[in-house]
Amino acid sequence: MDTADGKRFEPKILGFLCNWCCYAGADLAGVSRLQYPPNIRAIRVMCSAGADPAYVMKALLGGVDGVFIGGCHPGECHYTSGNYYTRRRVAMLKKLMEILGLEPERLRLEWVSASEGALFAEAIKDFTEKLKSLGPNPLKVKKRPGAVVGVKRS
Amino acid sequence: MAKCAEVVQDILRGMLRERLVDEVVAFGRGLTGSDILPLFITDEQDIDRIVTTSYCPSSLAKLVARYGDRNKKMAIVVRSCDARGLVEIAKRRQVKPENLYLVGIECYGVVREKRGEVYIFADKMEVDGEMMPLDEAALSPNCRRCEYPVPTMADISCRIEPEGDCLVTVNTEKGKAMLATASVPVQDAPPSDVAAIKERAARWQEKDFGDIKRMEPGERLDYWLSQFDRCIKCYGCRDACPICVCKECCLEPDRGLIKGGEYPPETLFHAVRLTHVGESCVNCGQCEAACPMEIPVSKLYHMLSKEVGSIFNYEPGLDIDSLPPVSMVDEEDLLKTGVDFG
Amino acid sequence: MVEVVSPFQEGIEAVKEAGGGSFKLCYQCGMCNTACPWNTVTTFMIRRMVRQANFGFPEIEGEDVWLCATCRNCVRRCPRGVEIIDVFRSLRRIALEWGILPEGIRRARASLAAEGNPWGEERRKRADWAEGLPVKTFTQGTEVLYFPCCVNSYDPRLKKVAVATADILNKAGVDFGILGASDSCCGESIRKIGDEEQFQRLARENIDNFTRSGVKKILVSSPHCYQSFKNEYGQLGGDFEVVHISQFLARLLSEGKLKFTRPYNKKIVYHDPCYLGRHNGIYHEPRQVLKSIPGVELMEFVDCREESLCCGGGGGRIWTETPKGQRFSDIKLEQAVQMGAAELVTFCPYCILNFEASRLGLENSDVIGIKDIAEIVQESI
Amino acid sequence: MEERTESRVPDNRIGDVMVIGAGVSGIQAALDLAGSGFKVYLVDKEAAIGGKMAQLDKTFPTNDCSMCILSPKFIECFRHPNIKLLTYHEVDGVEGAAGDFTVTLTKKPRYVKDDLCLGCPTCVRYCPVKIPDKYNQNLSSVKAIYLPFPQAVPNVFVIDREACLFFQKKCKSCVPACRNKAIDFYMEPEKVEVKVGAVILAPGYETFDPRLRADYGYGRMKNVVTSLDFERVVCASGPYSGEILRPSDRKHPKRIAWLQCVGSRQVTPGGNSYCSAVCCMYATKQAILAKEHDAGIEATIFHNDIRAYGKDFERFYRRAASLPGVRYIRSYVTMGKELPNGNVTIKYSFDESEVKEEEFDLVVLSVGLTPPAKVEELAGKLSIELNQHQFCSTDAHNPLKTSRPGVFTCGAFQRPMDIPESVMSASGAAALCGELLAERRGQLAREREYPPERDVSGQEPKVGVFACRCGTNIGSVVDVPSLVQYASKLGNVAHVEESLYACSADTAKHIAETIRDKGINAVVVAACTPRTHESLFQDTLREAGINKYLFVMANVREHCSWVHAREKEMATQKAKDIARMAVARAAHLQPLEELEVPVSKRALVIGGGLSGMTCALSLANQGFEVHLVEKDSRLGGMARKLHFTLEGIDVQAYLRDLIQKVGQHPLVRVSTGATVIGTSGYVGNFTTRVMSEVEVEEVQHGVTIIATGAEEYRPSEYLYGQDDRVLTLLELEERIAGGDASVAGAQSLVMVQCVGCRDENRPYCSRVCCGQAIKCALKLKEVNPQRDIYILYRDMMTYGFKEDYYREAADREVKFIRYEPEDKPQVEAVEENGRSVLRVTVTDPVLGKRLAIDADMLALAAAVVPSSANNDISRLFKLPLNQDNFFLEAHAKLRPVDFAADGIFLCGTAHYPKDISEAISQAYGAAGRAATILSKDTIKASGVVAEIDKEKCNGCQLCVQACYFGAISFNEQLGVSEVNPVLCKGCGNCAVVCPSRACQVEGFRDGQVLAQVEAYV
Repeated sequence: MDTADGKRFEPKILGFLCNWCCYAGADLAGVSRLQYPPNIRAIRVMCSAGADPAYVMKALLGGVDGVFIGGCHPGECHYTSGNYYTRRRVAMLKKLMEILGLEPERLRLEWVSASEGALFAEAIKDFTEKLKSLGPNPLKVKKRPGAVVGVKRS
Repeated sequence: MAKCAEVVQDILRGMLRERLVDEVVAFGRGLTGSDILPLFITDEQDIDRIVTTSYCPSSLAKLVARYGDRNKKMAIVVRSCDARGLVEIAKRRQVKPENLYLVGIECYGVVREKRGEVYIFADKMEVDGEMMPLDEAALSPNCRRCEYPVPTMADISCRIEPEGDCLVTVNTEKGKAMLATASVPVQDAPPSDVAAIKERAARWQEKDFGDIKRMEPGERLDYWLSQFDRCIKCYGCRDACPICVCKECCLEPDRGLIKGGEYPPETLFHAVRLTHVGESCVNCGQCEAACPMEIPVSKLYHMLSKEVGSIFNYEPGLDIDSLPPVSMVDEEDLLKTGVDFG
Repeated sequence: MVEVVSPFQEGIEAVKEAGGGSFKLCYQCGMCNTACPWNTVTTFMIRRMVRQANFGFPEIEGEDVWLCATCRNCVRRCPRGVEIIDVFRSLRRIALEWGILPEGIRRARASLAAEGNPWGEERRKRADWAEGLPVKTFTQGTEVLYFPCCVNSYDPRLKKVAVATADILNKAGVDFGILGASDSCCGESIRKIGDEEQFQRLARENIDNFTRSGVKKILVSSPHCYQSFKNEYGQLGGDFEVVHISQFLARLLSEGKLKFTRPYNKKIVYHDPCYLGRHNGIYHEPRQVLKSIPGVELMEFVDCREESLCCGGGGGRIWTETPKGQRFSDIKLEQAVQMGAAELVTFCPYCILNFEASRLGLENSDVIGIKDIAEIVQESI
Repeated sequence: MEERTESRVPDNRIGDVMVIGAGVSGIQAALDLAGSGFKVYLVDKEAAIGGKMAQLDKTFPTNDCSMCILSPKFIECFRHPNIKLLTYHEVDGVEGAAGDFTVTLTKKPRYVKDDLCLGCPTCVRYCPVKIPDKYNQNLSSVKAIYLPFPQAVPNVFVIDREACLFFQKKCKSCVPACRNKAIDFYMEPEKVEVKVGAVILAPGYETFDPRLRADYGYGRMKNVVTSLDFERVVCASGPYSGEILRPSDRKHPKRIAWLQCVGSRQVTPGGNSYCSAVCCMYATKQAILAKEHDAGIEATIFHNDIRAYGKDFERFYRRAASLPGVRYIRSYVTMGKELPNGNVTIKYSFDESEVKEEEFDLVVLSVGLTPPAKVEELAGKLSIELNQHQFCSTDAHNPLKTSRPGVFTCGAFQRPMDIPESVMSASGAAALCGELLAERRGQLAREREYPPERDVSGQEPKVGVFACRCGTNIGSVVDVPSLVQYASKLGNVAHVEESLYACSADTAKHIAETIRDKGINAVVVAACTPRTHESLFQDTLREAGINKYLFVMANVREHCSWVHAREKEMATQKAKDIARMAVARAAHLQPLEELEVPVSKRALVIGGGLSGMTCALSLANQGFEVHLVEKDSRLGGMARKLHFTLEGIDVQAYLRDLIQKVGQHPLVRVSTGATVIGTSGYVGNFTTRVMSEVEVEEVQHGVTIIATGAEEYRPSEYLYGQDDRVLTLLELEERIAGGDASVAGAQSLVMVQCVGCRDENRPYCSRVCCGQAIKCALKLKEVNPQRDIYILYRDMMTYGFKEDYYREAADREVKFIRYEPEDKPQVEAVEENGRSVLRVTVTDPVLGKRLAIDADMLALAAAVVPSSANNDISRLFKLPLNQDNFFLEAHAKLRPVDFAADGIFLCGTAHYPKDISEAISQAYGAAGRAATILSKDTIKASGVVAEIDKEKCNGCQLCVQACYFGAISFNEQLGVSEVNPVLCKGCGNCAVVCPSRACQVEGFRDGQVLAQVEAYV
């Protein structure tokens, strides 16, 4: 999909990568020189559970086209169960997005272990493609009436 | 309807008298006699101010959590949404369930506006003693969607019959003890037939949620943005919400999440509320009732909680032992391998 | 459908008994194939032949078994130390047992058996080259036996080398003699042909002859004679001091017994004979001799010393026909011409035979000369 | 800097251990020893530490930048208070005995005073003399006064006496250029004497000089280079700045050939009979690198067996082989000619049918590894013996022990080996020193001192941004100058600059100075991954006197330049975004405190096989308590099935001895028939529940060692399980050892290699089977030389000195037949002349025929497969497994026995298949690494822990149940939850469930993460 200004639409992806698995997997993708689209900006979190819904929503409502959360495979969480929490939260967030009118596909959770550089590259490639087909985050183009700066609440 | 109130009052009075509880919390008439207010009663004499009308403006759950002394034993007159709210905040350790004695009143809805003394029944309503067909439009939207008229989570539940009789069901051991203090004999009621209410709830849920769901995603987004655009960040929804029990809310301007001093607030304001109550909304409707800008927030939260509940097989407020589903994991999680829950 | 075969124990044993047992070491790296000069002109899969030997079905019926010129380039490079020449020697031995052999070799064998030389020449004429020269017959007490090689003894072109050698030795005052008709071929090449019995017979004859005559020190013109006398006769009881003419000349020069009086103003290129170089490690002395000749401008082939391309004459190839286009000597001579060498010089009669033949094949055979270094030395002293 | 002042302090020349040779293994040994309470002298004859690894561009199979992973170690050595670097020193002799050695050395004159030289290159400009640059393999030049290489440690210049004009014509051009007056032409060699208790020899290796075999054309043909030359060619800091050019005309070669086994696997004069063990992989790496530099390059690797026998090597090889334009051709070659245009022709055996001559633009000789230069002299000075290959002669049972007690060896001086093995052996040698000197531990060592921490509270953020080019790793893709320009305009940024290697010692020093000088209070380094380099830069912050947590790494290499190599513009944009996000985060950082926690001085070793026992015993000998847990009822593991080794060790006798020593050691407690059922805690303080038949016991321990071993694959192919005559190699060995009649009577025996591995299911080589097959074959031949033995293989993995046994087996007429994976041998049971035989048919690629062999017995080289317990252990201890289900170490190259989780170590076949001597080496390695923790009384816990704001907590306790580690408890009195920072692992799960956001993880506070999000949005 192309945007109005004639440039090819390049989705903006924010990543929350768990330090132990997915961040390491992304490192491995680098070490292995596996090429993938340059659309993701990663934030390293100690555990995928650290991808707080508030952060995710902040990004999505701020116009980021997709949020990627990468965690350890079930049973491999460095903290035992953080990824299970993540999975539950992501399920809730997807519902929330759907209700608000944001495509739930804009939020993606993947399990990527430290040895799965190829999987990481593949996941980003795939997610980028998916987001390209979805088009830009509508919130990016929606103009909201300017907020009124009011009196500060005491 | 006096008979009903009398039975309830009688039980409460007995409990207070027998020192089974230190305090009674219920809606009742204010000192002027016309307003219906939440009351914290420690004096037996005040018991007769208690009413069981279907117009009760705020959530007792929230009040108990905020103003009650959690170490005191309290009898609380609750509708099911109040009771469910209390169950949810009990999970969040804001009340001690062992100190709560819940006197449930079967509730088929409250009216949006006060029109004298109103009693709602499954299929009819009584306004100032006059029985008439139920005008669903008069009901609060959340009540129309409510599928829990019977407060089964309370220790006892009282059913008000159109004829004014009050039938009591004992739900717990604690309930038995509570009834033992009553001076009038109370008979055990046959179970209520809630099929009609479930049908009504389904119909209204389908309508309220369906209206939204049927929109194209973009349309839906526009709809909500236009709703949120009216927000004046009065925090009314939050303040009224029984689930919002934080000492210091993270949506306050100095907490870094939401910029201070501007309205409408960024959409994140609503999103964060959603993520916080989405797993536990008991559809009490307090938020929407509190909203001066008539943003249909209750519909939003209820809708999300139904969706979330359907994933995790979780119904807020019914079972005190099951934790909010997004703040816990259980054995079954360990067996699932995919990235999607389910 | 590929052919199915079983390892054939008798075949394996036969090759082992014939002396080719080192095939077992081969790890099939293919180095031999790439090192072999044959593979620059045709296809010669040495590795496969070694492998066939390994499983007891040596390939002896085709021509390939006779191709190997025993130049030793493969052996030199074989990382596993497979004595590939010995493998071929053993294969040929088996072939001979079965009576399979090329015509030229058949003739050489017959001649060796009858006359002690492979060229079909008469034994009694063996010393004819020295007729009229001051060359005495070796007797008890003579210091050095000069053994000119069958080629130098009979071949009209190569006789000059024997003559030149005798001339030099005389000028240097060396006490030497020849045994003449009682000499037999050293047997080096017939051994490479796989005719171990004939080699042993020739060797014994020579050893007996030498011993009888009281020979202690043998001077040879041919690296092939050098090879057999020095490295092979010992096992048969022949213990002599063997000196190649290149070594001998180098020593004479360093001892001052030989002095050059005439400059030899030519660009010359030296060809390392396989049996002098790769087989016996003599690279230095020939060059030392050449460099000491005034006027000589010595050039080197790109592939020199260990890398030297074989003339194609070893391993009995000297007795067989090599089709045009497959002659290494042609390639090498061409290189020499292109380098602008006036003469290609060397120290081996086989090489000279081959290079002379190649020279005649040139469009203009005068562009380059072929010389044994002894001839140059003779001219310059 | 304070290091300089330190070096002026007179050194009393008494230490615990001297490590001779400061390559990667020497450095690792020194760091492990220094980290476990010993004072170390690290000696190198060169002017800088680093050895050969410093010359490498990338390392296989991860293609990690060699300098990037090595130079942090340089700095660590340089900064370590217990390591004294003696560079440019030659050892003259070692007197005395174990525990009390006197080493005499000569300090060679640098002609530059190391206490005055600042490492600035001013002098260079004034020097008129150019000399070939050894570091760049003489492919470029340096001046006669030079720094060995850009990241050199110590960062001190040196003068080449041979070339310097002062010594010929009294030229003094450089002298006035040096402001610090560091140049001194009148320096004389100095005698130095050092007393130590133990010596570790790590002199490394030399590369084979291909001039010794003229047939390779090296030195004669311009475009024939060695592999080490090529390393420099591809390296960004190399002679051509990372462009692949060829020497003759500096043009880009398109057709590059690699010739394997140059100087290796050959008994011919000048060559070495052993396999150099690393060349197949480095050639593969170089081919991949060449393709990365220029996708149009055609890479051809001429070989005979690709020895991809190590961890993840097979995948690496497959990856290379699948690249377009990459060919692996199984043929040794002969050089053809050098053409006038500089191209070289190569003759190779093609397809068994002809010899092809092909033209190449550049030829790389994969030169082998040889013993270090002047090795005999070295051996003489140290009175140690050398083996037949002139490598170090080691104890048959312990590859780390030399012939002289108290002198240990590690690295490639043992035998040709790769980097991880060198590192393992280094830690192992450290463990042996620890055993010898257990009582001296801690007596000479001292703590590192840092300048006091500057209080930055209340200050406006002043962020310093340091952008690394990482040679060409980042710089060739990301426009670093534009990144710098961009970063300088970001809010709160006080300083920006770029460097070629941010991790080099001089840059680190410079960063520290800049932080100090400019009052920077938060630092962003835009470079590589924090997972490898964060701690290095954090240390730099401490050096600079600010809290180490005021640091953010912007990963613009692994996450950017390496993965977006073809989209330079987009990659630059991404790098800017990443930097912006990092700066935003940095501006919100706060200093954090680290808690000091006591260390339980006990190790838990899981697995009582050879590795586990060796490790346990070494730790016990070092004075630490050990609890050894074995799930079987007996100790010994897989080794119980082994009876002899290629080198002739009696395994059972050795095992009996080991079991006895373990059993009798007062500090070792053994639980057999026991499994681990639960574990908790953290480095220094683990609690593990061990269940045995009699009880469930709680073990308190400071470190955990995973030595759970591996298993033998149970074949389903080749009639195994259907016909009694089909065995695995291990079963064969047991039968040989047991004098089994069926084996004794077998006249014909076939072995099939690679059964169950190197296939799609298990794309790895089991490493030990080729040696195992040869070992059995030799044993069988020893008993009956007449019997026929056939080994059906794919690539003979007889790496290192094992190659000699391969040849010996061939010499004993064991027949080797290579098969292709797509045409596997077929086996059927048939009657032949009334005799029942196993008929094995296999295509011989050279013969082009199928061979039918009638065998009395068939032995299968069944794969070594990961232990079935791995999944459980992995889950229990939260340890990652690799794709093949072996445990995944922290870093394939530099931390081969560590896990990413602190305090847990790995050894033996749980890591990857390995033979006995390798397992022993790694077991000592794990012991050496574990000792670095057990030797400490306390360790610091990370500052990244949760904190709960009492004012905001509403006591909902969702965090309490969300914390898996029990780190949060509810304070009834205050009605709030509280974090025990010692137990907290900083995962942040509590913070996310907290509706009030009263709970926050330090370093990941809302403001900090949201700043990053906002910076991107």
